[in-house]
Amino acid sequence: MEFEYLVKAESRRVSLEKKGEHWIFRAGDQTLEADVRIISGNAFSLIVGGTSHLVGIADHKDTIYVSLDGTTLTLKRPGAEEKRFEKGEEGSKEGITVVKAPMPGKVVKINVAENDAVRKNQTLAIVEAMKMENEIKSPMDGVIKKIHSSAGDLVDSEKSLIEIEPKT
Amino acid sequence: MEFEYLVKAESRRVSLEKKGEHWIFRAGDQTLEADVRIISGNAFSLIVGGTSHLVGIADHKDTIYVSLDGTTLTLKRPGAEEKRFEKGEEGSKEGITVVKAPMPGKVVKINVAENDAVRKNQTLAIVEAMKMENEIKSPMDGVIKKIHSSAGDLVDSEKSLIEIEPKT
Amino acid sequence: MFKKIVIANRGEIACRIIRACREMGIASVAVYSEADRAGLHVQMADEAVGIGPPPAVESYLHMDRIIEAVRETGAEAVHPGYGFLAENPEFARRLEKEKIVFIGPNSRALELVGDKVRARQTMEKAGIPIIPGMKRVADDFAEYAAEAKAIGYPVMIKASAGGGGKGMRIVCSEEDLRPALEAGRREAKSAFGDESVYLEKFIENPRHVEFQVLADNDGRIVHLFERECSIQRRHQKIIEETPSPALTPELRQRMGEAAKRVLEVSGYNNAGTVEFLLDREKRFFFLEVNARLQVEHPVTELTTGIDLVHRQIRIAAGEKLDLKQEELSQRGHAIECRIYAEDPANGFLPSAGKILFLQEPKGPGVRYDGGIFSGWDVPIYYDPILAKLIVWAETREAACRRMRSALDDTVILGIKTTIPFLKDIISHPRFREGATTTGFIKDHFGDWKEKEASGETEILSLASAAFFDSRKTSEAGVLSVRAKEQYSPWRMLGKWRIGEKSDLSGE
Amino acid sequence: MFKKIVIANRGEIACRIIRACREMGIASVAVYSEADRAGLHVQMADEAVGIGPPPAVESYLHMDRIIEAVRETGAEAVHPGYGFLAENPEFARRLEKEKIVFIGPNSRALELVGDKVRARQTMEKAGIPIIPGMKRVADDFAEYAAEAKAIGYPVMIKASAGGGGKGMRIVCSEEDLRPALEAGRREAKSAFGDESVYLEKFIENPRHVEFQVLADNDGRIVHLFERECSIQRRHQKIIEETPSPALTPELRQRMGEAAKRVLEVSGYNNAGTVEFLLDREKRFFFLEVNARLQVEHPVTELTTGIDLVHRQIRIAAGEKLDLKQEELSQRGHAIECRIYAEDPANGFLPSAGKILFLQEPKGPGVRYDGGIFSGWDVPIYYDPILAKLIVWAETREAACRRMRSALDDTVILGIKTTIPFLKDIISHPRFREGATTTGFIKDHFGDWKEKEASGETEILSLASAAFFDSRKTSEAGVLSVRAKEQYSPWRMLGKWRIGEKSDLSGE
Repeated sequence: MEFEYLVKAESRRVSLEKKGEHWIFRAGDQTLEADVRIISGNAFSLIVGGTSHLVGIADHKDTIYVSLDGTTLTLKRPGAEEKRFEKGEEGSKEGITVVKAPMPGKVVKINVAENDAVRKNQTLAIVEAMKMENEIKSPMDGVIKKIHSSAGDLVDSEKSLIEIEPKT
Repeated sequence: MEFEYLVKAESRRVSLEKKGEHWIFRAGDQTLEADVRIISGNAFSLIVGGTSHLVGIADHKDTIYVSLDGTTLTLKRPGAEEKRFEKGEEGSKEGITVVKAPMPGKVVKINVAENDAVRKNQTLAIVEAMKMENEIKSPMDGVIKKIHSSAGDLVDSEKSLIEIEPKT
Repeated sequence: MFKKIVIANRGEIACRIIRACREMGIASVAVYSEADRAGLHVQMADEAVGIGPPPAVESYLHMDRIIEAVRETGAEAVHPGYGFLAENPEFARRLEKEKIVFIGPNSRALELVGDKVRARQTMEKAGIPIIPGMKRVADDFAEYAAEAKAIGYPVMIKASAGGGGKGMRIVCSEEDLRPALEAGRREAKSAFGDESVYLEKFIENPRHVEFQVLADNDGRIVHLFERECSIQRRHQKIIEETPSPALTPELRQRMGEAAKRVLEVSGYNNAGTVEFLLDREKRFFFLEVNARLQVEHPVTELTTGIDLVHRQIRIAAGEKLDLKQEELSQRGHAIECRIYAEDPANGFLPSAGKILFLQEPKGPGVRYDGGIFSGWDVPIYYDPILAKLIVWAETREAACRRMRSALDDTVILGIKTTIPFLKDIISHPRFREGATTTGFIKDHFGDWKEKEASGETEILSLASAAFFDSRKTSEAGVLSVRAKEQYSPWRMLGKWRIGEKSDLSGE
Repeated sequence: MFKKIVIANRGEIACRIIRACREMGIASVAVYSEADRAGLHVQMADEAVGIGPPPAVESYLHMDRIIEAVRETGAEAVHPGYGFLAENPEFARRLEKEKIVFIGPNSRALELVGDKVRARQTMEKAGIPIIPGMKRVADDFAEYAAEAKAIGYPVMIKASAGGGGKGMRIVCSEEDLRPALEAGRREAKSAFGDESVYLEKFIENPRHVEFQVLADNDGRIVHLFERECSIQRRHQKIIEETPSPALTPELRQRMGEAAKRVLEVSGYNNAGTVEFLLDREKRFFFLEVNARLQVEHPVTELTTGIDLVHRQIRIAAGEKLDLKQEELSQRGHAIECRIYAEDPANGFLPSAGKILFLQEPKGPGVRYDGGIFSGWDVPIYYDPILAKLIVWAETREAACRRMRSALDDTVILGIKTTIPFLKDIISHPRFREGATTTGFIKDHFGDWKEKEASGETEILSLASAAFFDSRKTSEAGVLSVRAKEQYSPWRMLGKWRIGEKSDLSGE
C-alpha cells in the first residue's frame, strides 16, 4: 500500500508492506524495517534496528498528528478540501482570497463592509477566544467581496470569514 | 430498548429510552432519569438527581465490567455459552460436569487418568500461573470421563480441563 | 468541618479542590456552564449543578447562580479557585451576608488589596518597601507629567484596579506620556470598568519573587517561603519555581517577614500571596497581593510539605493555624510549567478544539494537575490553561532534567499547546544557570520557532501515519479512495491563512 | 557516569528505572521476553532487545542472554531491579568478570547475605541481636529435636537459602517437628534447589520493620530510616509505610545504627535493606538483608526526599556518597499499596488476562508506579504485581485518607485485582490506629468478602450496561439479536467452577 502526505506543504510518499512479523516502510530513497505493535487505537510501539519508539497518533479530517520521541509532527493527507481550493484558483486567475479565522472563537466585530477597499494589514475583524482578542488583518490590498460572518458568530478555524478580491 | 443481565446469577432486566436530553432507565420497580455524556468508548458521565457519577465500563464476550463510585460490578449478558450449557444439562439429567481452570495458566500436572474414580476434593490437576501453583480439586465423587489437557498446555479460564461423571 | 462545598470554578483547579474535599470527607459540588457538562471537574465531583450558558458572565461569573447552587445543594461554603470570582469583594460580601462561608479572605481585605493605589499607601505606612511612584491617582495630565518627572523616566503606567498586565505601559520620555496614558486608561476601563491609572518607576529586568502566606481567622500568620515567577510572557507567568536561585537565607527571611506584615496590616485571613519585584541590587519592592490560591501553589506544596488547599478549607472552617514559622522549611527544588492551549510558533494564538489524544506524564517526583482528557473539546470561552506539570527533585538541576523528561512524556494531539516552547525554555543554558528575570522570554525567545524534526523522526512519523491509515483502510474492508488516488497530479498552492505571521495580540 | 544501561527486568520496576535513566541522561535498554514485546517497559526504553521465550528461565533469568544484550547494545552496566537475577551472586560474579557494572552489591556480599545461616553467624558476632535459634544446619533429626527443645516451642523452620516464605513452617510441639521438617525441606529444595533448613524461636505477632541503607563503594554508609511492612499475607508484604507507628526516635536511632553495622560487617555496597522483627516488648531482631532495591522503596523516597534509583546508579558509577546521616530526616508519612492481579475473594487466585480499561490515580501526594496499560494482556508467567500506589501526606491519618481516595480512583477492568481488599484494609479501624502486626490479615481479614454493592450502585451499573449495549447496538446499525431475545424463558443453572471456594494455594 502507498500513501501520500504533506509535511509542511511538501509532498512525501510512503509505502508499506508486511514482511513476516515486520513491516517495511519506504519513503523516497529511505527504507526502514520495523517491528510494530499496536498498543491502542492511538498508540504503536515501533522497534527499528533495536531502537524503541512509542508513537502517539490521531487524526481529524485530513490532518494526522504524530508524536514520537518528544516531538509532534502534523501531516496532511492531500484531501478533498485543498483540491477544491486549487480548482477554484485555477478557475479564475485573479481569484478570490478567503480570509479565515486563525482559531476557533467568537466574532466580536467585523470592521469592514462589502465593497470596502482595504489595505494590507488593515484590521478586518476581531475574533475572541479564551479571553484574548485577536485582530484579523488583511493579507493584501483589495476589495471586500463578501462577508460570511457577523458579530456574535462562533467560528471555527475552517470557516470563511471574508472574501477579498485583490486590487488590480 | 430492553436488556437482560445477570448480576451474581440473578436475572435483572433494564430498559432505556431517550427523553429529550436525558435517558430514562427502568429496572424492576425502579426508575431513574439520567443526564448521560459519553466521555470515551469506555467512560460515561451520569448525572442523576444532581449526583454525579463517572462510570468506567468495558466488556469481553458476554461479561460487562462496570466501575462506579469506587465499586466494580461484573454483569453477564445471558449469552450463547450458558445457554448451550443449559441445553446440555437438560439433555441428560445426570449430565457431565466440566472442570475448568480457575484462571489462565499452564498445566503443570494432570493427576488422574480417564476412567479413574475420584473423591470430592481430590486433586485432579495442578495449574501454575504467576509463579503460584494451584490445585484443581474435584467438585464431587465421580469418574473421570474425559481429559482435555496435558502437562505443559496453556489454558485459559474457559478451557475445559476434565469431564467428570457423577457417581450414581 | 464542612460537610459540603461548592467549587465555583472549572478545569484543573476545580479538580484539584475536589480531590482535597474527597480526602477530607467533604462532599463536593461542581458547577458547570453548558460548555462544561462533560468537563473533568463535573466527572470528578460528587454533585453537579448547571449554572448557565457558556460565556463566563452568564455562568462562572454569575453570582446569583452560584449562590443558588449553594442553596439548592445545601452546601455550607464556596471555594472560588483562582480567576472568576476569586478576588471579587462583592461576591465575598454577598456570601458573608448569606451566611455562606467564602473560602478565601474577608471582603474588607479583598477590597483593600484589590485597590492597588490604596494598597501602596497602606504598605508604605507599614514600612514595606514599595516601588517609587504615585500614591494616588492624578487629577490631570499636568500632575501625571510632574510625577513622572519626579520619579524619573522610564516610568510604568499601571491600572489602579489592575492585574494580568492590562493597562500597563512603559513610558521612556515625556513626549510618549500622553498617548500612553490615554491607551492605558482605555485598556483599564475596558478590562476593569475603572480607568484610574498611576505611575511607578519602571524597574528594568527584575525578578518576580512572591511569598506564600497563610493567616487564620484570628490573625496567626506564617509564610511558606518564596516562589520565583520571573519567566513571564506579557506579564503572564509561564514557569515558576522554588526556591528562587536569587535569594540568600537572610534575604528570604527579610522578605518573608515583610510578606507577613503585608497580610497583617491588610487584616487578611486565609491563603494569600505577596508579590515583590527584586531588582539587580537585590532590593525588593512590594508589588501586590494575590488574594487567592495561586496557579503556582503546587511548587510550595512540594517543597514545604504543606497542602495549601487543605489549609484553606481548615482555616475557613475556623481552625487555628497550628504551623509554626520556625518549624517550616523548604526541601529540594520544585518547578511548574503551565501548559496552555496556545500556539507558541504563531503569536501564542489561542487554540481551542478537540483533544484527540492525551498522554499524561507520571513517575517519581512528577505531579500533573490537569483539567482535560482524551476527547475533551477545549472551549473557546475560558482561560487557555489545560494543565500544570510540576516536578520535585533534590536539586534545581535534577528538577530541570526531570521536567524536561516529563514534558517529553506529555503528549496532547489535536490542538496546539505551549509544550514545545516550555521544553526549550527548560533546556536553555541561561535558565539552567538560574538567570531568570522578567525579560528572559523577550531576551532569549523573542523569535522562537519550533525546532525542525530530525530526518529520522520525520520518516518514523510518515511510517506511523501510513501504518495508521493502512489499519483504517483494512478495517473498512476496502482500499480507501485515498490510497488509490495517491498518484493524482496534485500540488500544494500557496493559500492565505491570516494571522499566522502577524502578531495579533496587539503588543 | 554511564552512557547506557541494560535493565534486566520488566513491569513497573523496569519502567521506574528507565525514568531514572532518562532523567540522568543515560540511554536505557529494555530486555523483553516474547510475552512482553508490547510491555510498558519496552515502550518506554530507548532501545529494546528480545531475549527469548516467555518462561523466565528462558529469558529474564537467562544470564547468557542478558549479557549478550549488554554486549550487543554497548551498554556498560546492568540494573537488575528486584526478583529475577537481582540477588543472584553468580550473575553478579559473571558481570564482574565481564567488566560490566552490576548496579547492586558485590558478589561476595550477595553470597554472604543470601546464606541465612551464615548471615546469622556473622551478625551475632558483630553484636546484632538475632532471633534465638540455630546458627548452623543440623546433621540429623535428633539434633533438630534437641535444638528445638533448647529454643523452646513454638519454633519456626526456615530455609537457609530462604526468602518469600518458602519452606517456612511453625511447629508448636515435638510431635509435629518431623513432618514439618520434611515438608519444609521439600519446599526449600523445590524453591531454591537447597534443602537446608534451620530452627528459630517463633516470635508471635511481631512487627516487620526494615531499614533502608545506602553504602558507597568505599564503605560510607547511611541509613534512610525504616519502613514498616507488617501487613503481610503469607509472608508477602501488601502494604508498607513509613514512619513506623511503633518506633520512638531513640529506638529508630538504635535500629538504624544496627542496620548500618549489618552492611558494614557484610562488606556491602549499593542499596540494601536490613529486615528486623520487632516483638511486643519492642525488642528487635535481625531477620535478613534484602540485597536489592525493594518493591516498597518509594515510601522512603517520599519521606526522605532521596531518589534511591538515582543513588544506586551513582554509587555503581563510583560516586562517593555525599549524604550525611545527621542531615537526613523523615518528613510526613508515606504508604504504599501493592496492586496485584489476584482475586482476593477467591483465595488470591492469580488473575492473568487482558486489561480492558485502566484508570490511573493521580493528584497531589499521589505516586503511581505502574507497569500496565489499557489493552495490556497480563502474562501468566511472572509475578502478579501490576502497579504500586504510593501516597504521601503530612500525617499518617491524612495519608490513609489520601490512599483510600486514590484507591477509589484506580480502576482496572477485565481482571481481578487486590484493590477492593486494599481499600478495606486501609479503612479498617485497627489499621487506622497503627495496630499493624504480621498477624493483622489473619486476625481481621481471614474470611474477607467483598462488600455487596449498594442498591443504588447496582441500578446505576445496570443502567450503564444498558446504555453501553444500546450504543453498540446502534453503532452496528441494527437491533442486536440480544435485544430481541430478551424475553426468552431463560434461567441460570448452577454450574461447577472449580477452585472458587476451596483454597488452592496450599496454606
